[in-house]
Amino acid sequence: AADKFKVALVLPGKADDVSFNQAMYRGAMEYAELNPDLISLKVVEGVYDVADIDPTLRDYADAGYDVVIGHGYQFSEPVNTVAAQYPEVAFLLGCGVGYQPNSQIYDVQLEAGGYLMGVVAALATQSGKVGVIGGGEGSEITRGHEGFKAGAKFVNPDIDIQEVYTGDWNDTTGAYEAAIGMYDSGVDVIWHSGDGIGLGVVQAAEEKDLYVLGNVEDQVTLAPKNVLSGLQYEWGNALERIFTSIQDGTFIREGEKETIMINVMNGGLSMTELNDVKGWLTTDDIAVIEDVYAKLGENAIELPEVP
Amino acid sequence: MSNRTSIKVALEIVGTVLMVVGALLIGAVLVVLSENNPIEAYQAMIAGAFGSKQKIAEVVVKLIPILIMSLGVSIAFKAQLWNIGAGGQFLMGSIVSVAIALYVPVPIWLRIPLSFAAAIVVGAGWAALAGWLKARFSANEVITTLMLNYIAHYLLLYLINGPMQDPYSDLSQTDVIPDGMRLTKLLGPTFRLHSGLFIMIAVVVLMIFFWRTTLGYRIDLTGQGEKVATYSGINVNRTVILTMGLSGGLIGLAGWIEIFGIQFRLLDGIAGGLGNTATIVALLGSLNVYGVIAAAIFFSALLCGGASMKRMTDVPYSVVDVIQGLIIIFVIAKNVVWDRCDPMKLFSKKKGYSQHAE
Amino acid sequence: MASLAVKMRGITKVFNGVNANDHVDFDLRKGSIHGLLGENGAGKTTLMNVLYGLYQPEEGTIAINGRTAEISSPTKAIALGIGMVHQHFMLARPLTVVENVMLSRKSRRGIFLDTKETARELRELSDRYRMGIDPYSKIWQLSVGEQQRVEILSAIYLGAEILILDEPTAVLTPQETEIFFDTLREMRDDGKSIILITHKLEEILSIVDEVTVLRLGKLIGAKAVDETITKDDLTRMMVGREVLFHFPPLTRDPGDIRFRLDGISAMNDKGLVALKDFSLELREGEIVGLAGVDGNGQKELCEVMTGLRPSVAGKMTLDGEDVTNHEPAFYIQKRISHIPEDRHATGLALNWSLKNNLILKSFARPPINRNHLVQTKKVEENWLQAEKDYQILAIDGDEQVRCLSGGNQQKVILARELNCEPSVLIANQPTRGLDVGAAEYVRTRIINARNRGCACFVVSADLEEILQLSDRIAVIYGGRLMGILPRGSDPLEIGALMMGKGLEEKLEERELEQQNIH
Amino acid sequence: MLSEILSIGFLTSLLAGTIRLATPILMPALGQIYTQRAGILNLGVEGTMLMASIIGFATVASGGGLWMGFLVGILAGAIFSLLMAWLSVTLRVNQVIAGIGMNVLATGLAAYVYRLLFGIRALPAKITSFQAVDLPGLSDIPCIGTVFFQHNVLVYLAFALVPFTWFVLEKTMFGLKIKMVGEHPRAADSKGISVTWIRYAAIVIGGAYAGAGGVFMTIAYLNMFTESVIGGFGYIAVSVVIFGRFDPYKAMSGALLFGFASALQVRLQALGSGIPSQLLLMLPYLMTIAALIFASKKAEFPSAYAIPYSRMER
Ligand SMILES: Nc1ncnc2c1ncn2[C@@H]1O[C@H](COP(=O)(O)OP(=O)(O)OP(=O)(O)O)[C@@H](O)[C@H]1O
Ligand SMILES: Nc1ncnc2c1ncn2[C@@H]1O[C@H](COP(=O)(O)OP(=O)(O)OP(=O)(O)O)[C@@H](O)[C@H]1O
Ligand SMILES: [Mg+2]
Ligand SMILES: [Mg+2]
Repeated sequence: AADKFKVALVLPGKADDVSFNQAMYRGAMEYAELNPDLISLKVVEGVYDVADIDPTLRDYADAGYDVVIGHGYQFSEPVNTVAAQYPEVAFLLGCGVGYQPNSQIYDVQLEAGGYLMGVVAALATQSGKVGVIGGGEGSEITRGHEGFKAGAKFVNPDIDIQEVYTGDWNDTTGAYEAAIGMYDSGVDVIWHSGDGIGLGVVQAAEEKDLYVLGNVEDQVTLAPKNVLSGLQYEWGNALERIFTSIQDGTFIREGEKETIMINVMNGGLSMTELNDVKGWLTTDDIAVIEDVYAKLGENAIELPEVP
Repeated sequence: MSNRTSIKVALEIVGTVLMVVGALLIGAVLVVLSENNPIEAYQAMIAGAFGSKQKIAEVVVKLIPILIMSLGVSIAFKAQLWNIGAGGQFLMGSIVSVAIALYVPVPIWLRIPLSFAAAIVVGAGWAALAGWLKARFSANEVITTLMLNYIAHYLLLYLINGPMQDPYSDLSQTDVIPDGMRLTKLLGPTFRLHSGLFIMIAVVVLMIFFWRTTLGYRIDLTGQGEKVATYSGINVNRTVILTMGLSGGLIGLAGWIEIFGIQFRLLDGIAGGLGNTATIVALLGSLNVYGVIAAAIFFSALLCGGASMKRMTDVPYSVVDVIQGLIIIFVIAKNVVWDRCDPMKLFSKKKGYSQHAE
Repeated sequence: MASLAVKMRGITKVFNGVNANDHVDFDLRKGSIHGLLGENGAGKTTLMNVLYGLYQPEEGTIAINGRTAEISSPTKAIALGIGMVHQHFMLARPLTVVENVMLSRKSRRGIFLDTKETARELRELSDRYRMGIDPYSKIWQLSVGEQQRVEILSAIYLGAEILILDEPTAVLTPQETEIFFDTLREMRDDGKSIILITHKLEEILSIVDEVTVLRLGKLIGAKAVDETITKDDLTRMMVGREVLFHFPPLTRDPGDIRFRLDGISAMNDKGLVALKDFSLELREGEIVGLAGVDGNGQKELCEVMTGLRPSVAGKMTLDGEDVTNHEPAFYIQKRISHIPEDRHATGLALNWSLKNNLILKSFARPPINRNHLVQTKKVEENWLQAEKDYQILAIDGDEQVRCLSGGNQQKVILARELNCEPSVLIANQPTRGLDVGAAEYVRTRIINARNRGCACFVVSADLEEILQLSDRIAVIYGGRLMGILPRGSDPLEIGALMMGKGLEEKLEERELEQQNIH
Repeated sequence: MLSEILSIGFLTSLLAGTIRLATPILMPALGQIYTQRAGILNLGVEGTMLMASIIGFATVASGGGLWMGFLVGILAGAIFSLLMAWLSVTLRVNQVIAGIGMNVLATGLAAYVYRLLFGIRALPAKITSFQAVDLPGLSDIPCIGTVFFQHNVLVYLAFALVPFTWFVLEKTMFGLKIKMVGEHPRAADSKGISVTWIRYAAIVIGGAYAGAGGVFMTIAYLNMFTESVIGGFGYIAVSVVIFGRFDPYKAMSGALLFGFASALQVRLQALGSGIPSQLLLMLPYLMTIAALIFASKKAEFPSAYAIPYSRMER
């Protein structure tokens, strides 16, 4: 049909980074498949060079795309400029700041997920030492890590938490080394906040035969004996909401719009099922987890604020 | 003579074109393998570089930092100093530009020249550091500049997550610099082309004269060998540091321009591939100002074209890198093959061995 | 004519358009020493490179010991029993003598090195020809003369029956040359055939059996060398004109002291003492020649005098002003010119154009440079002037010096160093490797400089040259001044001093003085 | 915190990590000793490693077996480096740009091949990598065991190559020829040694070692391929060679130093030393520079370093 939405998804990273990019890629693909006569999707990868973002967005707007998704906070500035010049095109911005009538920010409430992972880790650990490994510091990753610490502390206030940033989203090697280091020092459960690095952590867990908590994707198949659980992103429902608003014309409007979040409440952020091979979690532990999970679902938990 | 040179230039161009075509042909194979139509792909590429006023403006936008940086790099290379630290020097330049633009409590009109000068000085300092290490400890500059790249990168990461982080969000970036400071857009708001262009032109003009200046000669001579340079009354160590400084200064300047013209803030990924590109362009242009200009224009077009080919077709992003790599290799190969089977012979009657030695 | 070791016919080698060799015939009798003469660029090295398989000729045939041979590579040549000692040493300085030699031969231990055996054999051979080479010493530790011997040693070691020597004596002292020639004679008597390229005619006359002369790539002729032949005959064949061998002594007395060295000491690159309180004075309008065996501190001395090397003791004065240990630029300012020993690495920027090499030292100063810009027009004029005054042969001023013959390269340096009306000229081995024509030319120039009142200091390992030029002759040995002799002193006496005669006495004297002082 | 750092557990873990991280630098570095000794500066190592890492990995993933993959990786490295040889020896182009060009090419090619073979998938292709060899007795000696005897076989291979490389360079004709060609190509030529051949050989061997290092990353260190799997090891290796003055043992210490710094850096982060992560991340690079300064002494570069040779020029 002619009235199909032409959608362009611009990814800063690779569509298979097992993380931020991949989650959105999958979400968008699935959504496109579900609504074949609503949207036609074009994906471009590896637009990391900030100077290249502006022309990219512009290109698509010129080429008659109706929706352009800039998936990453580094798109904020370009989206704001370009959106202003193409008022009829809808721009979606992953995280980031600033808003235009025709732009909409979406984000993941990783602090919630992190909190949940913190709780699981703290309950599972036998040594009283847990760890969290991330790629680049900043935005939702930092929030996730804070959430993790809060969750762990909630279970056991004087738990020992180790934290490492590899400084590079894709430094699998560094993450592996970091994880090995943590495990060697007695940590027995690590949550990784995604990206190429996650893979390194999972591998380390497998080698040391200890637990790891995944992110973004259900990673249990990566290491069936060692992936205790993990988070899963579901951008589909965010997109759902956005596109309906686009269809019913409520998308483009003046004034402050609140960020469209995927979180535990709306099921955009879910916990993959527990795979406690070692049986470290007692039934009450599991009860606690369920409880926290539920509470997060009702937004009944006070989550840490990151300035 | 002039007529001979014009023939030579013509031949140069012909050769380059041939080589580029060759590279594109191989690239086409990959395009086909990935089930895409090479014709469309390359159309997209060309359109992406010259398709519209907008596109051409974008090529120039890219050209500004690339040209300035490769001219900077070529200064060091001329003295046989392998400064592969352009990326780092660029970052250092950008960092202080933003720092001053945001934090120094003086009126805006004063912050602009201040940051401008600071960017040059800091870029120069960062490179001169490597120069000093070489002069003082004979620490190989290939290593030091490389290491300094990494260090500058992590310094940036530190600043955008710590002291300089944007107070209004939790994002890893600084606040944007005030509107009043930004370089004016030359073709109106819908074009990014900014007045940095004039700085670039100024730099080019300077560089055209540079190799005729005392300093230019001194640097060139230092590159001819430590012994002959010293013999000619040059203080080699001092010149090494100075040369690196100049080189880094220009690169730092490029950093300033990018901040005030395009980026407006610090965040990861502002350097992009500029460092490597500058090195490549400088050498493709065989360190000669006009050569570098040509190479820089060519490369900016290539980058823009590649980017839009990535966007507008389903050709995998990787193919663009492959094509770039091929082009680089083919073109350097040309320079030699060309000289070897010297097509000039077709035109010049028997003459001595002057063009023999490279 | 049965026993020809080498028979080359109609050899033609073209280098982009230039006939380096133009239908050259060349015969080498078995068991003879054959001289090959010619100006710089005449084609001697090229011809020999062809014989050694380094270059492939466009035309011509080669027969070795009567059998025609296709010499496509040095390996082939070596197999045919041809050995070559190149004009510029072919030795890797960081490696040892054996390592350098071993390479040319299959190892007896297959892929592994057979260092021990080779070293032993080398030592034997070296003893046999009284060369005194330690196979295990690193090349950079050896004097030029020793390196020369290493080259010859390895050639013989590789079983060379035909030995090509390209300007072997250019770097040897008379004494060394004598020893070297004895060795050659012994080899000849062992039935080896030797080709000797040299620019020194005395040598041709003293040792060579036959001589072949090339000019501009063409064969001029070949003849047997006997009493009847004189230097002048050879010169005429070579250059096609007479050449001066005696230069006018200075007519007016030298002026007052220009440059004074006072107890100068200095280290060499390896940090060992190379100059031991060396004192000397140069007067304006005189030529002081410094005789001495290569590597006795001449290089260091010249470098100290031009700021390229610090002195650790003593003091230098120029027109009374203290000029000890300044930067090179300072001495250039003071118009102290320097013709360095190492033409290629120090004296010239090989990849630079002729024009620019002429202004190496002056591009920062007017008239070449006006308000920090080098004036291309001035540079061009400067070049044209030099080309005219010094008859530099080149296509144009933009040609790279790399492409010039050593002779022309030397002229470029000369032009540059003499143009600034120097007050002092320090010339280290100014004619090494140059043909008689070029050498004469350089020497005349130095004489002229002197006559214009310049204080000239000529360092040469070539005693002949010293005797021709010097108004006073200083002799150096082991970094010490052995004595100063007047013009026309007895060569033998000088030679003796060069070998260090009387050093002991001097040391004793010194001690006595010391005691007297206290 | 200091107490933790001094704890045996920390130190053993740290040293084990050091050795692990040194390996992918050491392998290519050893190879580059041949190459650079022959007078060729090959910055293309990074790309060579990347190509080998993907091709070797693909081999294993398609059921070729680990050793097969290792060999194929080595082969890939050797073949890719032929490009460098052709450019720098036959065409005599500037070696710096040739190297960088190769890296650009490899970056694209590797990613392209990976996509072509594995497509875009939810979870990355994964293989079972070389496992730590368990040396009965040795491996379970308390600390020593953990530090030295719980690595996979390729790690040992890499360190075994150190004396081997030394031996080849110092004790064989080939090694001597390489040195000669790097020092004085014209002399080598006139002694009947083919400069071209030796330089090709030296570059290809360097490529093979680099290949080994590259494939090590994907089938021994990690068990998957990512585009940034080499992450600068190639460049570091080149530095390490210069830093180690072209000597295998010094190069090894260089690699170990870098490995140590990297391993220390992550562990310090984990222990929550108040220092910001990004500053700790600088450590390896700062240490390298520091080491250069202390090891200050003119590195005796081969005289013909990075200079093309032609018999026809002087
Ligand atoms: N490598 C080369 N490339 C181009 N031309 C060359 C080369 N070598 C020699 N020629 C040409 O051959 C001619 C003879 O050179 P050759 O080296 O044989 O002179 P020569 O007799 O050895 O001089 P000299 O006495 O200075 O050694 C030169 O004038 C030059 O034109
Ligand atoms: N790269 C080159 N290209 C063209 N001609 C060359 C080249 N190198 C040397 N020649 C020619 O070879 C001839 C001899 O050169 P050569 O260096 O042997 O002179 P030379 O006097 O022997 O030098 P030296 O004094 O250093 O021994 C010269 O005429 C020069 O023109
Ligand atoms: Mg010669
Ligand atoms: Mg000569």
